[in-house]
Amino acid sequence: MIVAKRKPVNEIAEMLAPFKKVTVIGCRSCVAICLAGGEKEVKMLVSTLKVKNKKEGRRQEFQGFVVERQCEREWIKEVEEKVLDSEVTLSMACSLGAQTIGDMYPEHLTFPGLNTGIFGVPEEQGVWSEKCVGCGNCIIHTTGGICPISRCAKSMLNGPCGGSADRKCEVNLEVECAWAAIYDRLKIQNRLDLIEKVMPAKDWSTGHSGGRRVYTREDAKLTPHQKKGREVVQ
Amino acid sequence: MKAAIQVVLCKCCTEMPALLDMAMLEKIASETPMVMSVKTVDAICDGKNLSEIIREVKEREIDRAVVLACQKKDISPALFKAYTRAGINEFMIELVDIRDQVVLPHQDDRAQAQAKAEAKLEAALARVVMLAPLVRSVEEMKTRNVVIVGAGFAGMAAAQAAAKTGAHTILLESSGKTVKAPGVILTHSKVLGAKGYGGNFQLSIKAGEKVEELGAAAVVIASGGGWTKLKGPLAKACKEAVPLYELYLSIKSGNQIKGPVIVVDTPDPAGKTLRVQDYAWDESLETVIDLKRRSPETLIYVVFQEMRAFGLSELAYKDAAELGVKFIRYDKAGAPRIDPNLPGVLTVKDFSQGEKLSIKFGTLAFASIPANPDNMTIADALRIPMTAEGGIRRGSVQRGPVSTPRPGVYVCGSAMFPKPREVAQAEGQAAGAMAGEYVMKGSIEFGGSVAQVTAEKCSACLTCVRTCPYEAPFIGTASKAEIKTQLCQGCGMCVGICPSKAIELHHYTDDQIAEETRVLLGGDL
Amino acid sequence: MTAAKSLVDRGTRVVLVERTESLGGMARELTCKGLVECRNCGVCFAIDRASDVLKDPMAEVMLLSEVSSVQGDGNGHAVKIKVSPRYVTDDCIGCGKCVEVCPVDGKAIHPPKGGGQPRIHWIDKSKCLHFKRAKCDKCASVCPTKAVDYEDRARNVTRNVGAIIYATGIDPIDACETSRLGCGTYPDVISSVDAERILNQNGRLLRPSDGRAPKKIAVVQCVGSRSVKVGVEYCSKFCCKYATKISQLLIDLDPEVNLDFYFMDLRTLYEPQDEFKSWAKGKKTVKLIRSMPAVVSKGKDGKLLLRSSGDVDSEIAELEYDLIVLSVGMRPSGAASNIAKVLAIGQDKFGFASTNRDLEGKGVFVCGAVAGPMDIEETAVRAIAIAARVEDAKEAKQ
Amino acid sequence: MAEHMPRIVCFCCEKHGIDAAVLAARSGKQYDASVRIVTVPCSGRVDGIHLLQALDDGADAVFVVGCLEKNCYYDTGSIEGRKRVNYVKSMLSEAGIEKERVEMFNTASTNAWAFPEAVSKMVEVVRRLGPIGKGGEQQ
Repeated sequence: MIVAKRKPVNEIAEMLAPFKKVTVIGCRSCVAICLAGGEKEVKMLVSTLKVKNKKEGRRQEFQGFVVERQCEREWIKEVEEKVLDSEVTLSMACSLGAQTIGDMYPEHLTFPGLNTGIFGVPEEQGVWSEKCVGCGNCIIHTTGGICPISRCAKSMLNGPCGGSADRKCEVNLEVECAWAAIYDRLKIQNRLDLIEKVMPAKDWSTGHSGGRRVYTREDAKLTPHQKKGREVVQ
Repeated sequence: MKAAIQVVLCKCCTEMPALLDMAMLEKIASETPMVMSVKTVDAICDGKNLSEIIREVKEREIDRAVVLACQKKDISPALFKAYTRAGINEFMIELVDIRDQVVLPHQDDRAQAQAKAEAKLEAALARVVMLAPLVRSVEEMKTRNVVIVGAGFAGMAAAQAAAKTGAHTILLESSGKTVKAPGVILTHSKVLGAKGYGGNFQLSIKAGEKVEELGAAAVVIASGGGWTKLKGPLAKACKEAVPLYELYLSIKSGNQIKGPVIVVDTPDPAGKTLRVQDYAWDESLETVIDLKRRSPETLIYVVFQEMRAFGLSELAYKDAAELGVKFIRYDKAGAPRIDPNLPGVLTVKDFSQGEKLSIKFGTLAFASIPANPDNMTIADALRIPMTAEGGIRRGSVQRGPVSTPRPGVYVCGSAMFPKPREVAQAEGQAAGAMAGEYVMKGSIEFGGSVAQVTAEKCSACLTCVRTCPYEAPFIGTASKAEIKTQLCQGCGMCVGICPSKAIELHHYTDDQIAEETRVLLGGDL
Repeated sequence: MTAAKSLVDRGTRVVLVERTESLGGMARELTCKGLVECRNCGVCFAIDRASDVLKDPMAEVMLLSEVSSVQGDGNGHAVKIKVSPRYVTDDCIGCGKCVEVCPVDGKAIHPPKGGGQPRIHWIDKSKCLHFKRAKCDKCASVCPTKAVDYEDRARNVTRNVGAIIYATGIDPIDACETSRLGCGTYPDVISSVDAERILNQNGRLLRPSDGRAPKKIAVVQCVGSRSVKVGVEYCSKFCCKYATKISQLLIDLDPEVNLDFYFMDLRTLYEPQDEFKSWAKGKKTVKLIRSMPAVVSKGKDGKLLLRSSGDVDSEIAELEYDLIVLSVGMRPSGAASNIAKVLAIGQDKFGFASTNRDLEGKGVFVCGAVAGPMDIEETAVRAIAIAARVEDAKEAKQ
Repeated sequence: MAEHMPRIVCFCCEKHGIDAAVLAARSGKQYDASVRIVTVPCSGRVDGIHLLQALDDGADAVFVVGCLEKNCYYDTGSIEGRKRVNYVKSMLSEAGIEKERVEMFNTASTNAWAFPEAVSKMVEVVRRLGPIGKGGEQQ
């Protein structure tokens, strides 16, 4: 899932300082699960900001609530009035949520309350680790199910770099060398021969380097007729 | 919101009026909307005022009450019974501990005390309006079974004690040894898993070859230590070595013990896998003395790091020495070793004399034993915590010395950590007795102030499932979290941590707490 | 007490006779050893039981009382109990105003010891001026709840009971009995029990002499116990346990404190002792010294000098301390013997009570540390066990 | 301006916490009357929101009292409680508010001194820091 992290309160406060009426919107999806932007976090942030204002004698009006999925217009529509009723909206969702609102109400200010980080896995309660960068061309069937692109600092495709020592990554000694992990995994699977195989240079165009990506499912798209003439703003 | 509130002010004999302006409190109460009656009584703890309070309840159709008195523990159950009989739910009564929170601690600050008392009264009034009646459900226990895991000293004691209370005992013994104890005894059997909760467990057990379901109202864990699975280099080097416990048993059963006998405090002198256990001493001494008395000619050595004979057994140390038992103290540097090439010889450096000794032995016994590996399965099955050493962990002291955090599950003897026979036995009796009583209650009460999930809000993030110490929350068929009420103890940990605020704890909802706090801080009603 | 509790839980009527002014036995004066983390000393368990018993209508608690005589056999005992006057009624709220005004030095009116329950004060007649020529009534006059009652009189009551549980407990050995180590001579040499009392009262340990916080403390094990001289050859079993825990508490309270821990053998009762040792290793301010200190003498500016043979086979060392805590052993309670005679309970040479089946058959049970040194936890466990046995005995009769 | 009268909220667990407070009272211990206790079943029930809202509602300081860790009636409750408090502390310091205004204390039911001590610590904090914001504007 998408894992995000709340921006430091003072940074948020700074963003909102010039405004009198603020709406804080959380999301009940990924960011709730990664304890960054659920109802609890929204409430806590609002209270903290209020206390801060009290300390600094600033007057600001807050309203805070959550929607089911902030990245989808339908859910935002439901709370439209509340959004437009304020001078600025602080999105406590991943930047997708923030941008969705932004796209829907271009003239209305929408600021990010979270830093959107990674495609992560909850290793344990309170720990999320990156395991995918969305390169758009998955190869983990050849690497024992471990992604070298996200887990290796240099995204090496043909074994570890020279800096790999005692299973540790030279970029961050805390982190295990992805290729050490891959080797072990392939060994368990007796598929070490795959290590021998030389992987050709990766075509990064499927990844972010290829520019903004849009995935479509023709069969799922609605025809103009189905849209009953109502074009959705792109 | 409609409500008919009764406010009862207890003078606690003379204490309250001595410090507080009761008239003022009465005024505040009576001027609050929805307050139907305000009563001031001399002492709520003696029954004599009850009748009038209850009369008011009936006349004015009261549906909830605020009682300013002392700690709930101290207020006689009679009051609550009376209210319940008058049709007021126990959760609709808001108690304010004015005595212990205002009168006593603020004796010399009249003004402040009064202010605090008023704030507390108002907060209570604010809160009582938000209270909702809650019911406690009762569930009959399907069996009177007390299942005791392990038929060691603790287990047997537990079985006897439990049986005496009238419970039906079932002993599970992993080994094949025959034991005498009341109730059913299943050898070659162990617990594999468990469903349910205290009062109605459904254990799945392995008895001999076949796996069976077994209903149990309570479980006593007396699995003992890992007698059979010895760890440590010495144990590796000498396959014939036995745990002290087994040596003791075979002495008791009159077997010839092949001398010379060496008792080492631990099979792992380096203390990597296993730490020297204090209990080792009582055991070693008792055993060697017994042996020496039976066959005085047998040479006996006790090899130890630290003399740790507690209490009266210290004297046994003297006796042993007088009987001619040799005590050899070593430190980590001169730790005992066995060379695989010459088995039957133990070399150790005597710490006090400084000389290196190599001792031939016929029997080698280890005093310290690792935790029972079965504990893991048992703990998983019954959802109870373990210690770092791999023993079963006891719950809060307040729950009692042989109780686990989970109601209906008790633990005794070396299952926690190795203990002398005597202590294990006493614990067994205690655990057995408590389990027995628990079972003989015949039913369990649950519900009331417990947690509940609002499905629409739940993100099924599993946080509650991972946090709850009782594993009450689970992801239900609707792939939303649900709370198993019978397991919920009403601590509210899941409520406090839920990122989607999807869980509420009845009687302590966020709104109730927030409102109480607000009014306490001088916010108006 | 725990025995009583688990009996009343079973719906048995219980009469609890306590020699002193409040329930809780030794545990009253002990302090909780935890600051953030529980150290499993069990003190709270003991005290909680006390208040449970007090609240329970099935239990009749007689304080300041002693068993004067017992008649009977297996089918029951008639127990004569002498209840001495307390001179303070249940209205007492323990505000302590009376203690402030009491003119007697060493005070004649006292709160219950430590965490003892109930929190009702009591008057020591032998000291109180009211019962002497000067009809002093200062305490009565300041009492906000008029709880002082000089008219209170001693009562003799008789109770017929089915079984008697003998649990008179233990007393600390007076540290000064071993005239060594300057106990009694220097105010800043205190026994572990004093230390606990002080900690229990105000949550920190201050020097008795000048009330300042000690910066360098010595904790000395096995004082009194394991000493033929005092007639306590045995090891009192739990001293190590509580001493180590107190030491940990002291460091928790003030990490700056330097603490030296003198011991012969470390026996931290069924807890891997390494726990304490490794804890101590982790702390720069804590030193473990295997040695039995010999002499305490006066150092300069109020400090104390402690001479000991340093660690094993090293030369004599003399170190300076602000405060020296002597971890004293325990012996069976003084009141033990005479009642024991009445009940024909056997005693070993140390005065520890022993019981046997046929005595239990007669409905006489021995419980708690009076049967041999043990810590709170073990006591509690055994008490529950005994309670169960008493129940059987009862059912057996019916 | 006259000395500010502190307003302190204590979220106190129903087990050891309250018992300790009651024992303190019954041992004749006196503490500052500015403390208002809100009882919760367990310190683990406390939610960061409660603490922050209390500060917003006009409290100058908030503290939580729970069982000793490893001896919590609910096994792990007081550990959870401490975590919540620490998280709130971090949020406050991010926001530039003194984090000393929020505190966690553990106690056993038998510590007569623990509760008053906690109170005096908090009162001391408030006396040092004064109200949140100039004159602690009342709303």
